Amino acid sequence: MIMAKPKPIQEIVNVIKDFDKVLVAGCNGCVAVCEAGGLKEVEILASALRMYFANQNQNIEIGEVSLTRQCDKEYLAEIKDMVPKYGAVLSIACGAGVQFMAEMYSEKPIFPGVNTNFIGVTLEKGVWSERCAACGECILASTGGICPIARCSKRMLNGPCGGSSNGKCEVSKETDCGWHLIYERLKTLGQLQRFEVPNDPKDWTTSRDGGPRKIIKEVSQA
Amino acid sequence: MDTKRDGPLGSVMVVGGGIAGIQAALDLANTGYYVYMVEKSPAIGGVMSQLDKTFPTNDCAMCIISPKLVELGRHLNIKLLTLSEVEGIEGRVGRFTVRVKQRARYVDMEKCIACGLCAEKCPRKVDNEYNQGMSQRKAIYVKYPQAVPLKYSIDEANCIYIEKGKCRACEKLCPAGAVDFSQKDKTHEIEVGAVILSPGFQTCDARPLVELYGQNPNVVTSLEFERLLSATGPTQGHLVRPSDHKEPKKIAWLQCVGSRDSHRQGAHSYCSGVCCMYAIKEAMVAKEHCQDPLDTAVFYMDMRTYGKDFEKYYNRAREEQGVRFIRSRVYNVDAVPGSDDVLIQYASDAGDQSDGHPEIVVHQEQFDMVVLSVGVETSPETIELAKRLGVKLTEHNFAETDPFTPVSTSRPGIYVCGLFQGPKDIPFSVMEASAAACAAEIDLAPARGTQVKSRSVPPEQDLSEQEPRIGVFVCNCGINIASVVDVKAVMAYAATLPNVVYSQEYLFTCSQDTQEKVKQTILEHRLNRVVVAACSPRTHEPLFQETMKDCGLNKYLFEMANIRDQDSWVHQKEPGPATEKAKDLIRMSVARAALLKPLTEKPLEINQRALVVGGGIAGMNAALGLSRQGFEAVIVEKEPQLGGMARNISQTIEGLDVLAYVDKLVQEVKDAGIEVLSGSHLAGLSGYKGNFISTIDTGNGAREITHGVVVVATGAREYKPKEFGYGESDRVMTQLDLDKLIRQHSGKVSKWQRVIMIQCVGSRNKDNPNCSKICCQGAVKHALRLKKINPEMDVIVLFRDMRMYGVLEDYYTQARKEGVLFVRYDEKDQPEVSFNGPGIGVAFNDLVLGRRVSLGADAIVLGAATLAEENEQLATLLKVPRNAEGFFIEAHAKLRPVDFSSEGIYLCGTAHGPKLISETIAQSMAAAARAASFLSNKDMTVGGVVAQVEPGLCAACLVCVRNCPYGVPRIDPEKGVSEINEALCQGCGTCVSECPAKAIRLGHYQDDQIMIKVDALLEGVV
Amino acid sequence: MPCTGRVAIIHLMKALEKGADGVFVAGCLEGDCHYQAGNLRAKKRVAYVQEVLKSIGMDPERVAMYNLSAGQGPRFAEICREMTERVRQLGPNPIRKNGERKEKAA
Amino acid sequence: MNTLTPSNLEKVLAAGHLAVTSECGPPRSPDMAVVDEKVKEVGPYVDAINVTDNQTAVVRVSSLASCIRIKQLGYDPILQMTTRDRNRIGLQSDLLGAGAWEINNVLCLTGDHQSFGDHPTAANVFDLDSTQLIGVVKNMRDEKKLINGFEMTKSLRMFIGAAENPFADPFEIRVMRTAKKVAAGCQFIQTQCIYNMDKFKLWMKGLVDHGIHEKCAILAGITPMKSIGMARYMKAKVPGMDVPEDIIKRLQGVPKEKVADEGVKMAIEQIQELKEVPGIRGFHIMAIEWEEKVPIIVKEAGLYPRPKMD
Repeated sequence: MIMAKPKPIQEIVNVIKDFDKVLVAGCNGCVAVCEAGGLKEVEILASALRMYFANQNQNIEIGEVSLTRQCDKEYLAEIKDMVPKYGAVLSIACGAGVQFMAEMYSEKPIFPGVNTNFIGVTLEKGVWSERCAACGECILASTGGICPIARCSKRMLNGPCGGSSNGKCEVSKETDCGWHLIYERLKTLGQLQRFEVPNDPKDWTTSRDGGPRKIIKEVSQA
Repeated sequence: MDTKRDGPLGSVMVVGGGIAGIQAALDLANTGYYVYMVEKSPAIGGVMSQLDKTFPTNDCAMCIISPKLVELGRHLNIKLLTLSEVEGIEGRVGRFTVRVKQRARYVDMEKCIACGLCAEKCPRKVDNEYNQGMSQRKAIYVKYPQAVPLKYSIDEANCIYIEKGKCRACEKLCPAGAVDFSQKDKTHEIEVGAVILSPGFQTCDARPLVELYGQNPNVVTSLEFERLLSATGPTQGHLVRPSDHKEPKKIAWLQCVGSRDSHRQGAHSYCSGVCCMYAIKEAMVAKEHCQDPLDTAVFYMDMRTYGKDFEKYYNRAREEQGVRFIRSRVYNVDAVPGSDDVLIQYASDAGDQSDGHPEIVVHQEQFDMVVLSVGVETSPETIELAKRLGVKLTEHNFAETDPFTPVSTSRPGIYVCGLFQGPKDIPFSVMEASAAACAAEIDLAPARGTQVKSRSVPPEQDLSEQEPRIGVFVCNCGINIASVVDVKAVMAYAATLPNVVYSQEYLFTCSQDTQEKVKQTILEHRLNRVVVAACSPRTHEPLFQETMKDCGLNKYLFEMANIRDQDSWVHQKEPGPATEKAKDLIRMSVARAALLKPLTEKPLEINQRALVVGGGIAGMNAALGLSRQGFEAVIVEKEPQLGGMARNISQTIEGLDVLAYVDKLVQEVKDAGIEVLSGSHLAGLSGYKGNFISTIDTGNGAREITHGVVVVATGAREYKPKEFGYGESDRVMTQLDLDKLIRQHSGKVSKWQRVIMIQCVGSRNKDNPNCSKICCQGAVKHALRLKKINPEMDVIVLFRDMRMYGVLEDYYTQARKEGVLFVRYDEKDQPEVSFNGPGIGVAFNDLVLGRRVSLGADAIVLGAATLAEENEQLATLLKVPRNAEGFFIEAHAKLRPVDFSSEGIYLCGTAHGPKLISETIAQSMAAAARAASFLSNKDMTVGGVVAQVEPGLCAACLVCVRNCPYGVPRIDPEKGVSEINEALCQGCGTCVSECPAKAIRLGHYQDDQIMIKVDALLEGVV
Repeated sequence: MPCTGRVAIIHLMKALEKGADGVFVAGCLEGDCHYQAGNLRAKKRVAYVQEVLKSIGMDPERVAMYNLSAGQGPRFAEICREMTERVRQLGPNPIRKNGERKEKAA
Repeated sequence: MNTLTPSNLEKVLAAGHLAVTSECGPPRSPDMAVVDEKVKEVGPYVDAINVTDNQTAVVRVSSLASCIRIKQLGYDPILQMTTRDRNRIGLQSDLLGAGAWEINNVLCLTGDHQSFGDHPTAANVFDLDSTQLIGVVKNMRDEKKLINGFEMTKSLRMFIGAAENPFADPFEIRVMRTAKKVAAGCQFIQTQCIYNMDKFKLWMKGLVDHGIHEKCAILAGITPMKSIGMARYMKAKVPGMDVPEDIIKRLQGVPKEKVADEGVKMAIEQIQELKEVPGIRGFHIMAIEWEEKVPIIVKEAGLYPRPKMD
């Protein structure tokens, strides 16, 4: 799912400080799971902001709400009576949620409270890791189920490069070399010969490089 | 009340209120028996309450025993008779009449509120025996701050008034009028069905053994040292040496003071079994206490760290904590002229000379303090008690028992547990206590539930439509609160708070008559919430909650403000602010009370069947222990026949026939109608405590069994050595192989000229750091058997430490007398086995001779380790933990030795860790008792303070699943949201505080109920 | 609280927001948690609140975690004194100071 | 002689000579004088000169511009191209430009990650990787086609090379990976600096066993150690570098002022030893910021004079 990280409070303060009333809006979807934007975080952020402004002798009212999801209009509509009462909305949903909120409530300034990072997995409580770059054309079938686009720093299709050592990426010793993982998996699967076959240049049109993307499921349209 | 004239009685007397007695009493009372607990001192707790920390987990002893004390003290079905002793007994199993003499307390327990004013004013100071005489108490006193019952008593031997007829200071000052000099000693005649003896032990008197003890205050016993470490001890836990109150730099422990010593008067030939471990613990804890690095040295003969995970503890002390261990014989403990230090002169064991020099070298070393690791012994009072009860004693003055009936005394219907049965540590005492409870429960099974009381309460009122109507009761606690806090002002203030419709003050809110008044007030004023501003909810909340229930109110509609412990007691010199603080505390409680909601607790039926996994001695005993109490048991055994490992053992070290015993058990299992699924294993498990559903793979199809509890008794196996040429020659064998050989070819064995046994094969090494506990015993047992077969045979045992703990030491002594040669080797200098054609030999360094010795032998017998059975699948199914070596981990190493932390699953036998047959039997009976106590309730109460998921908010994020310390939440695959089983939830609230969507609520501790107190406290501050 | 495992970040934040000068959490000794590990969770939450306080320019020392057993009465008193002394050094919660000023202005 | 391009390097190799290449890192300012100086020093002693492409992701004069200069000076440049900074449009465009200026050697690289360089906040491109770039060049040469299939009127005459690090992990696939590049169209390989001779020989043996050396010329990478500090740095900090402890010990064994000489001596000995290794077709001497040593090494190693091809 989509992983996000709270923005530094100072950054948030800078964008909301000129409003009298600000609504902190959480999302109970992905960002709740990665403990960045659920109701719990709404309460904590709201409390921190109240304390901050109180210390600044500034009287800003902070409201709190958390929606089932911010990427669906129906859920966004649940706060239609609430939003007009505030000068601005601080959405701590992912970038999609923030934008959809802004589309829905176009008359209000909508600010992001988190940085949206990646599509990933929960390794353990409090540790999340990227797995998918949403390139739009999945090649996992040929790479042992490990994505070189998301997990190689150079998104090489014919890796590894010469810079990895001990299974770690040249960019950071904390990062596994994606191609080393692919090597190990292919070895386990008895498919090491795949390394001898060059992969052709990728068609990136399905990726972000093709411009903003949209999916239309024909069946549901019918 | 009584059942038919000849049927057994449903009550049991437990004599001795130490940890063993407490455990036995609680097990019995929780299984449907009425218990009389007879304790000779004014409070229960025994020696364990005096300990600082406990090995091998370094848990604080008081922290873990205290909840048990409280549970016992409050138990509806335990009658606690303190200051009492058994004078005589008549009758037989099922129906005894016991005469109990109870000394006068001179304090009315109903009235005493334990405020302590009496002791403060009492002019007579006496040595405090709880602190081993290292501090003083008054003649009117409580044994220790957490004592149960927390009621003062007058020590008549020291009371000035009783002695001289003048004083009565306590009586005059007692605000509750509780002191009562008119009390007289009483004699009770009590009828019970069975008796459990748990009188405990005393430590050996060190005076005749170490001359300097008693002369130099820096020579202390281990129990005195425990008090010096304890936060409740004479120095509040600051480790200082008694002579000058300076922090010691160097402390020595002398092991085996009064133990393993058949020469000196006052000493005992047996091993006390616990001193090695407590010395290690004390050395490590002492190091933690000291600011500067503390040098600690333990002088010992053999390090006997034979229990579960003990060897790791020893290794940690030696390798990580730098505790020095010196194998030696201390021959002199001397004063150092001109100082308070102590000089120890000792002869080091030759083998510990780094240069391998053979001669024994004499050393001396000076210490700031010396701790004497004193042994345990049965007290003269207990010996007298045994005589009065007609219970036979062994030559060591322990209660005589049979290894196959380890908790039965010589007198039917009287059982024994704890140290009076023999030297042992806390977990084994607790196991035996439950085992003794099991034995009594079997005797009295027909009468279960006949003598217990239960409380009847009116139906609960429905408050859903009512506004909060809060009553506030402010307690003066005599003058405890009133002397500091202006109670009247506080009461008046309370009346002004929102939702408060009534407020009142009482002198002693907890007194019986006041509780009656409170009841009337509740009904009269239609109160639906109650706030008591008094003392600690820890001790008093349950009492007030009972009163609530009596008025048809849900007990969760109660809130307490502690204006005594947290206010009047700590702000004695500031009455004004203290009064304000009392108001704050009450305002907070009132605010919260308005938000409290009734919580329902509902019964859930318990399936009365037990599933026992494993059909060895442990499994069969557990199944029999349950079956004989009327609970159905099913045994699942992986082998085609019952018996397990014991089928490979001919006899115990005492010479009892194990194979015959196994056959007898198998017959008993059959006679009891216990279903046995042999050649089977547990393949699946669902449900939860009280209602499990198991799938058993029987080898020809699956069987589904529903049951309420599981007993794990899957045993252990003997290590197949890779060392010493095992497998290369049939002359190299394990102890079990030797057993078989003696059984089947004793003629062949009788021709042997020399047998060499090598100990610690596969134990106490890198792969398996633990001691296997029973191999030393196995070697001595077989050495004696070989000597019996052929007295001319040379039997040599190569060992690292001979761990003949407890009374096993006798057999070690006997073996040496019969000429068995025991030769120590060092772990780093292993014996070498060589093959020379048909002959075999062993070369080893004789540490005493200081040279290498090569000997030929007819057989080499390896003391192979006891390893855990392959049980990973079972552990996964039951969701129970195992240690690094694969043995199952019990709920608590000290006090819950047969429980798993998940309720409804119990553990016994060698699946828990290596142990003797007698210990296995005790543990199996204990597991049966623990399971019975759960099953006997027929239904369990669920609900109350548990976590509840609001499905609409749940994002199924798994945070609760990952964070629950008990593994309770799971994502319901159908609903796609988290589900928390209220029968399993322990109510800690961890998931509630972690849930990112705030979808979980903890009953009684909802966010609003917590935050309102903060709001109320800080009202008007910002 | 049944266990410090129930102490949530927001509880500590709210106490400060409402004007408390300091908040401390007293849990069981590490390794001795009555509920196994609740105190370790609480420790992390206290650390988290300290980070939040830093980020809004408040002194993280205003919150603290202590571990002690039920048998350590004197230690508890010592902790109370320690915390009181610490808060005294830090001065009043700035929120409160401003609140008072506001009252005067009003 | 069977050559596809006018590349001097290709010709030297085709004629069966041991080839010698060296490299030139362009300056970080618009100043061709630096290139001139370096090339004049090294040029006569080598068959072709590599020009790095913003090496270690540090911005420098473009490789293509520098190659054109070298060509003008009368030497044979090798255009290094990384896929880090340009997408397939930019890469092909620059290749066409190189072809137009009659630059006939290209070394296809993926490139160091920008986080190592002087613009760590830059976006990277990595539209293609080195192997794919090899294929692209081969297609432009042999099929006269761009990636999209557009047919050019004229073929791109390029001798195609790649770099290879025999010491990177996992070793097991190093030979396979080289084979893959060769399959994609790679004709010569310049290896990472060699210090661990045993491991290198193992890799070479793998190539020979698979017959890869017959399809592709292997030029062994040689970098003289200038100091003990450099050896230590390379051992610890440079990704994929394998510096055995023996190397450092040998440098430590000589007086401080002789360390540099010892480094040069070791490089020469290495070349002598490698000449005997089956499959070695030449040497790529990278004297980092120490170009003046290249002539000495080439001479002392018996590789001078360089053959003149027409």
